[in-house]
Amino acid sequence: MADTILELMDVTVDFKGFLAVDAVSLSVGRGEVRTIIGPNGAGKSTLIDLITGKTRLKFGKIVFDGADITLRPPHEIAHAYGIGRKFQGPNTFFDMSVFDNLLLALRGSTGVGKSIFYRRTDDARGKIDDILRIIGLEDKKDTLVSALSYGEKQWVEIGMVLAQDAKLVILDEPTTGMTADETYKTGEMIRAMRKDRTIIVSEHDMDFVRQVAETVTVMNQGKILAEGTFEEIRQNPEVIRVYLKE
Amino acid sequence: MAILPIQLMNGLFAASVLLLVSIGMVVIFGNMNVVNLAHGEFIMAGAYTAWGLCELGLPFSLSVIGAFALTAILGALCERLVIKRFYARLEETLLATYAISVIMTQIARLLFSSMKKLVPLPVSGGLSIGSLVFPAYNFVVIAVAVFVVLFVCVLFYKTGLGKKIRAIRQNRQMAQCLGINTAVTDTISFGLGCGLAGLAGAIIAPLKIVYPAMGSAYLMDSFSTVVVGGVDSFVGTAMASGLISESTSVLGGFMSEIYAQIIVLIGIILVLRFRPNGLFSKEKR
Amino acid sequence: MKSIFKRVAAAVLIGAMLPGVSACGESDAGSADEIKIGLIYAHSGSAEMIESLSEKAALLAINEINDAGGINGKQLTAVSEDWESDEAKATEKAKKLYLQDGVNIILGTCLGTGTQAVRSVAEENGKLFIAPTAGSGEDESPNMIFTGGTTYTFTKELIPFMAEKFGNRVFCVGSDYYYPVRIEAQTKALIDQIGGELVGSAFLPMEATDCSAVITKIMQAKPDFVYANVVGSTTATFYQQMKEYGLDIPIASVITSEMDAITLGGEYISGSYSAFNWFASSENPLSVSFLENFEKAYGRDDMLKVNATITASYSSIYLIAEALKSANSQSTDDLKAALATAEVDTPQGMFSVDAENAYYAKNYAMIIEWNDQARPVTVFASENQLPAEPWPVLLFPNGKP
Amino acid sequence: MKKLSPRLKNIPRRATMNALLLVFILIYPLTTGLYQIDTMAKVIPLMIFALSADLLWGYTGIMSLGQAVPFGIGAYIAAISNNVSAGIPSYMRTYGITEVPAVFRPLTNPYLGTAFAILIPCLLSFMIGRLLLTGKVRGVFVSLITMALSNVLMLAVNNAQRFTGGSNGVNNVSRPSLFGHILSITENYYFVALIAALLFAVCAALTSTKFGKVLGAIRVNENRVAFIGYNVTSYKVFVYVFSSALAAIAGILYARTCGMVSPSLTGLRLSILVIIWIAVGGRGNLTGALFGCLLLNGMERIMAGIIGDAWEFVIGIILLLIVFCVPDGLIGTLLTARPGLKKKEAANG
Repeated sequence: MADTILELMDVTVDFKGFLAVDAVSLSVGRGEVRTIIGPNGAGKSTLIDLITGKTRLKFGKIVFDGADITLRPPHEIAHAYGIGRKFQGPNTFFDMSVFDNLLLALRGSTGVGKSIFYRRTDDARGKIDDILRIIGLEDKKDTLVSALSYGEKQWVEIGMVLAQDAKLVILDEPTTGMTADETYKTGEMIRAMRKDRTIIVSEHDMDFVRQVAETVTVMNQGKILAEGTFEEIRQNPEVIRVYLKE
Repeated sequence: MAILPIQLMNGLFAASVLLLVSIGMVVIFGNMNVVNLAHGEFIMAGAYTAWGLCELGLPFSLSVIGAFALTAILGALCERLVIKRFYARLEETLLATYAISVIMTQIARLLFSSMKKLVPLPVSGGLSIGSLVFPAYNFVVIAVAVFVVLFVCVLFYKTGLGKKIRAIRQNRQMAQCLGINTAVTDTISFGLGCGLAGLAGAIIAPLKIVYPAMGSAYLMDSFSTVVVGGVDSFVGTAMASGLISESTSVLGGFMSEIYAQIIVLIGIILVLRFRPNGLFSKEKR
Repeated sequence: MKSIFKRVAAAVLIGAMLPGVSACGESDAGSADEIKIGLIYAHSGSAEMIESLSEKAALLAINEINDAGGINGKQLTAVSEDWESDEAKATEKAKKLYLQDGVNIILGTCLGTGTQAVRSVAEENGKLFIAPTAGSGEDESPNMIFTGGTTYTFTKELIPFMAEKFGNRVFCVGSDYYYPVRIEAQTKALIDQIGGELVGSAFLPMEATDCSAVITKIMQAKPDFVYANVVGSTTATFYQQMKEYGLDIPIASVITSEMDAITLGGEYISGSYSAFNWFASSENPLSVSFLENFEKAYGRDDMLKVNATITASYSSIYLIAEALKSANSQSTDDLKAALATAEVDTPQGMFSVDAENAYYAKNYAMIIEWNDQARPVTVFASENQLPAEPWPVLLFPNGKP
Repeated sequence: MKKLSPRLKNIPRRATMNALLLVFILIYPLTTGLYQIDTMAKVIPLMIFALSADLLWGYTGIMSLGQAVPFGIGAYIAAISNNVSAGIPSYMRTYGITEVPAVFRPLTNPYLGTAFAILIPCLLSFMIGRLLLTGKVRGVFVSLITMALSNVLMLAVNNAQRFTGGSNGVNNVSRPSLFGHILSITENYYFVALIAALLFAVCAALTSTKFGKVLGAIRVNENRVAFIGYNVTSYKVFVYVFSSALAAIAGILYARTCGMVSPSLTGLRLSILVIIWIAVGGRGNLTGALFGCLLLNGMERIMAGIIGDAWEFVIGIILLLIVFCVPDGLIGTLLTARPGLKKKEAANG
């Protein structure tokens, strides 16, 4: 784990005096699955917004794969640097088919000119078929996303992140609203996709965390409270205090 | 003769007119998030109502109150029949309210056979301040504008109804859960907004000719004012109408009216672009 | 179920609207015993008020002519079209009249914008167009005649009259459209000629709702009189605010007419002056009987609004009828020749086309003062017909540019 | 069959509609007189204009209330170019202008004039787009700013009488000429129809590419598009400029067919009308925009003949009916089966 892919140095987000993220430093190694947990309002989502360029930080620096991505616009972070993100709750293009959703997310051809003259290659088709297989929606590829179940929509989103061919995938509460069965299936998907990617997951569901996690980071009130394996974290008295208090 | 004091005074008067025609939109656009393209037509309806009531022999002050009440009822009716189905759907609201504006204009044309009628000035003659003379009615308009802002502020910030309206704006579902009858509150606040537009129409009726298409001239003005003022703030809108009118008036004193208008419009565009929350709003998310 | 219902509804609505697209195209050149005259007047929009009455006046004249036996045994038939105060519609309607209805001569449009639109269609199709308004040079065309003469004719009478009566410092106000801008240029030249001074001028946006800034400028400039050519709803605002701001400066205009005066009321307009080719105070017996007939046909409210432009529509029909009678043909060339020599007695006096500037009718000039009933009182009326001056020598010393 | 998406299944139906429309336009002149042909030749540019607004609003979700700005500027430049290439227009002569003003000199060449009539609106839109469509200004504010812009333009055009003819507008604009021959009414009709058909084909091709899908994605979920790596602003600006080019071409053809331009062509009314045409026809499928424009323009003329100036009242009622009963528009409803229907079909099958 000596090879670091993402490094946050002393980043701070200031919402008019409220420090949603307060001087957080974090480093994630290449190929790691990192889980971020913490009570509501701990700053998990804000931290993810920061990395993907949605929220602008006040102080600090973010380095991704050797490049400084501090304050870059979202589309550049996604496209040029290869950070994919799944939002909390389904966030797809609901009046398009599953296939089109994945096609749009496919890496490359994001410029205006390229998209006009884009021709679908067999390669691309094969790639989408692979992803459909991973997310288990092969026989629904031409269905409009709006006609899918809640869990299926979440999977489409995971599929979109996969299609982006991102080096780093960030999943913001991917199992919200899923049945236990669906949650388990999602966990398996994440394990399947980790082989050549780094993954950051923010999550509430402890069973799920146990299923996927290698390293767990616990956040509270904008700060990092603890970091370690799932077992270490489970026995950390500080963490227990914060969660019990809730 | 010093020109600046006159211009400032004229600007204050113009600001009061602008404030009156815009304040209904603060309620409807700012608090209910409905883009009401029929706003001008409610102004027109108010002007015609005031004229009708004056013709019936009512004193002007009662006619104004009557115009407020009748247009408020008309607005509430529109909300019940049309608007309430389109909340949070910008495009449908635009189309529906445009349809309402066309229908209202045409009904007015049928009823009043398009003849321009004039409401007599309730007070005429000039009042002098120092060596300067201003029409007495200008002061009435200014006073009414101040009164209306105070009235609406008290209504919104000191009464239960106002609290309900603001609660719905902030979180509709939560408001419902707390037992607020959102449907009734919506109807009341839309009616209130339309009634305020009608009141403005009644107040400006003596200043100009009343005719079915008169409202369209006020639509753009009131949108600009409300947006510059910060959409949902009464005080902000008051300040914005002051700023817009004073700058048009003062600029207009030194150059062509047309150029003054163009410059102010471009200023408004820049404000919309760089301060979409308005010049005077404090709370920003 | 619901979406099936929606699709049926959509299909029904389309079905209901389709007939609209395939507009029926019957084109008839007219039967042998009728002569068609095209009328283009606005029934809605900014020109509605004046043009709906103008149309009534034109129809009144057509009825009178038909009742008196028509033209060489043929009846006049009016084909009316509404241009909705929209220039693009005006060209479309003019094309309809010329191309589809087989009309050779159109009367109508009192607004400059409409006049221009119809004129270019008349030129393109080689047909005739009569505008019942005054022109100002640049818009003349061999296919059209302004029966209201030229604006300069009236400005030329009004400015010296006012200057002599009140003094020669003038302030010029106008709505920001074609006419007032031309008039301002003419006024400036005229004032220079009589040794006066144009102390200021200002233009108001169309449909402006507040004139206080202009009035401030007038207060500053302290003119002897204001030459105001404001149109639409701004007219009322301007006259009223002048009084309310306590400015006791007389206002002169070649645009403010009976119609504005009645709308405004005597309280605000009394003591102001207007000039044009005709006012309701004319003592011409034909004028008196015209107003009586108009009142009989359309009621007193409408009669009180009759102004020079409306009367010109009435007179123009008589001019056209006279030309049709003497030409006894409907071809453009014959009619044009006949129009050039036709002379007819109308409420506005003897009506004829100016021989030198054949695009304009020769006109009389009248100056009136408004009384407290908002009615005109004649203070000056020219004895003879005055020539049209589309290119006043004062402004265009080398003649037509 | 089961696997076909509702969208795909409807492509033949849309093609049928387009073909019907094309046949109608081709045979229309054979069935009627010159006036009707000329009127229809005026409506066809408005259909192009509707296409331009549909790309912007229907596909991308940008509701501009200033779409008449590029239309009007295109029309004005084309009209002035046509006038100055034949000499000094009379409205300039009254100002003592004896030679073509320097700014208009390039316009004396008709080809350059046409080029400028397309390029200048595009350039303006590019600047407005860069300023406006950055994500900082959203939804209704874009509508309000564009509305204010069209107000500014209308005031300015009206005021610059010396160059634009003021309220009288620019008149005596001739129909387009090809190879030195000024087209007759019927020739012009087919010329305009040909250009409209070509532009429709371009739009249809454009929207069927990945680019078209990105536009749809931006309409539905602008944020998400950015996070999968698209520069939303440059897409929006591109569509805005492209639709301005279409609007400008529509304006040019309109001015040349109509024979005149006036300040009202730049105003708010036309911008609102085009939105209504699309709403009636259905957004986001091009065909709906064409039908909506044709239906409403046809109806307006027929009803004006039957009930006179009260036709606007009827338009208001129809608009309300549409918003209530068929919010997807007439054509849109005929074309798209909603997901609900799809499920039912699946259950049956």
